Amino acid sequence: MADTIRVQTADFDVGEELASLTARDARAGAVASFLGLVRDINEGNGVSEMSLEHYPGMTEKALAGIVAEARGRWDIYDVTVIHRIGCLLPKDRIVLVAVSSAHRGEAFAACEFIMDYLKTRAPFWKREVTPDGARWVDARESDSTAALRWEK
Amino acid sequence: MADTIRVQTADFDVGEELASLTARDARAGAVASFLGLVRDINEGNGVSEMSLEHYPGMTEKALAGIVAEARGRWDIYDVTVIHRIGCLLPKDRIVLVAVSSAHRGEAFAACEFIMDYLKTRAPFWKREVTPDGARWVDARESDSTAALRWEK
Amino acid sequence: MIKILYFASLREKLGSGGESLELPDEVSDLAGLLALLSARDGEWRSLAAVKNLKMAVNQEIADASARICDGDEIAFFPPVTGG
Amino acid sequence: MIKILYFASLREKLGSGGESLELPDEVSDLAGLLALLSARDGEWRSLAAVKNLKMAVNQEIADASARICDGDEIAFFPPVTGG
Repeated sequence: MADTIRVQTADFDVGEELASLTARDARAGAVASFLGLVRDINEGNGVSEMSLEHYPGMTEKALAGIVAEARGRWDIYDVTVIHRIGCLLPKDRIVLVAVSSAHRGEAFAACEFIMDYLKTRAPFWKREVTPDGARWVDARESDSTAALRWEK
Repeated sequence: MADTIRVQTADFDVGEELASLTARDARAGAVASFLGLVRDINEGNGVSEMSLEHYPGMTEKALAGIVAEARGRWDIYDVTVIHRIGCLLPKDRIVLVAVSSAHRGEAFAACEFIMDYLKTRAPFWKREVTPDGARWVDARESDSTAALRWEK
Repeated sequence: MIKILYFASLREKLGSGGESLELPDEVSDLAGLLALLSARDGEWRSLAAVKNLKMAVNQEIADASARICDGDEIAFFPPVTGG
Repeated sequence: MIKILYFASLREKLGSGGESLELPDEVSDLAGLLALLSARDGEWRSLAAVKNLKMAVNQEIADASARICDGDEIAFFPPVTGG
């Protein structure tokens, strides 16, 4: 049980991160993961560039709190959360969440939960450049709905 | 839309597979994936070795059918399913399922669906070596239950 | 002729990975084939009684009522445990 | 003194990433601080009216009734959009 939680401008290597997640614990039979990428289109507009701002200090605390809550809900082994900040281009990796567990049901649930809470509770903000100019990305109603279902 | 479905004795590189999955489509903002590993313990016994048998021909057809059904249910882009056969050791990779989509909800659902159906419909059989000798792994009730929830 | 395959624990138990068989005229479905094979001596007797026995016709899961005809590939196996 | 931070679209709109402020005695919660800031000229006037304005006290999400005291780090920001 050693969580990896990182906020960084540098890219990350998914294969390496998953290997390091699973290397520690031979009980882990299941790893569910999510990789988020910059899309080249959003709300109907082409996106040529994106920048990600965050709230240093609070971000790491919020992510650690979300992971701790996932641990309280599911029997999981190790967790990796990596989120990039700064300037990104279409297809660039933004976020990786990976969860190992003995069985896949818990790994999937915890991974999806962490993503849903990250989307609504971790202080990151996206700004994208489109042919119409730069704009701050609006929060999506569907993200709030996704997070709400875990309150049941 | 180009699915990768492979049954092989060789190991695979998760980072490379995910990179090749996402390289093709810049609309893909979300990749959900599942990695299954050999556990060093099962049903209370230590496992020192595992072998995987399959039904050549039917396996590939069954996997393609499961992926096609996922495509009918969710709006997903690309799918990768790789399943190893032959002799494996604890911590070895067994299976990778990865699904790309515009949004994470569909990627997660389709990935979990494919795993649940693979577990109950694709003709693979595990045999493991424990201190008490070799034994064929029994099908798990929980896998049937997991697959059944998609029938609703 | 039909081709019959046996997998995993069933293959071990029967001591056979498969066989080619001339389909008798009176056998027209999987239930009939199962009865035919179960009439053999030794471990074959228990074939029809195998718990959760799975069957496939031409690489598609099928149940006992599935029709079979000359040239078909039939398979018998225990519940799958991949993934 | 309290430390106040503004992020993302709010930072741009106010033209400020943050400030240090001597907390007046009569301000004891976030609602009070918000009223104080909204009494300034220009864009500040619209601060309290920002749709879905989020607030944090010492790096934890808080609502308008949250107590604040000397030394606290307060943040105002729009709904988050990471991931």
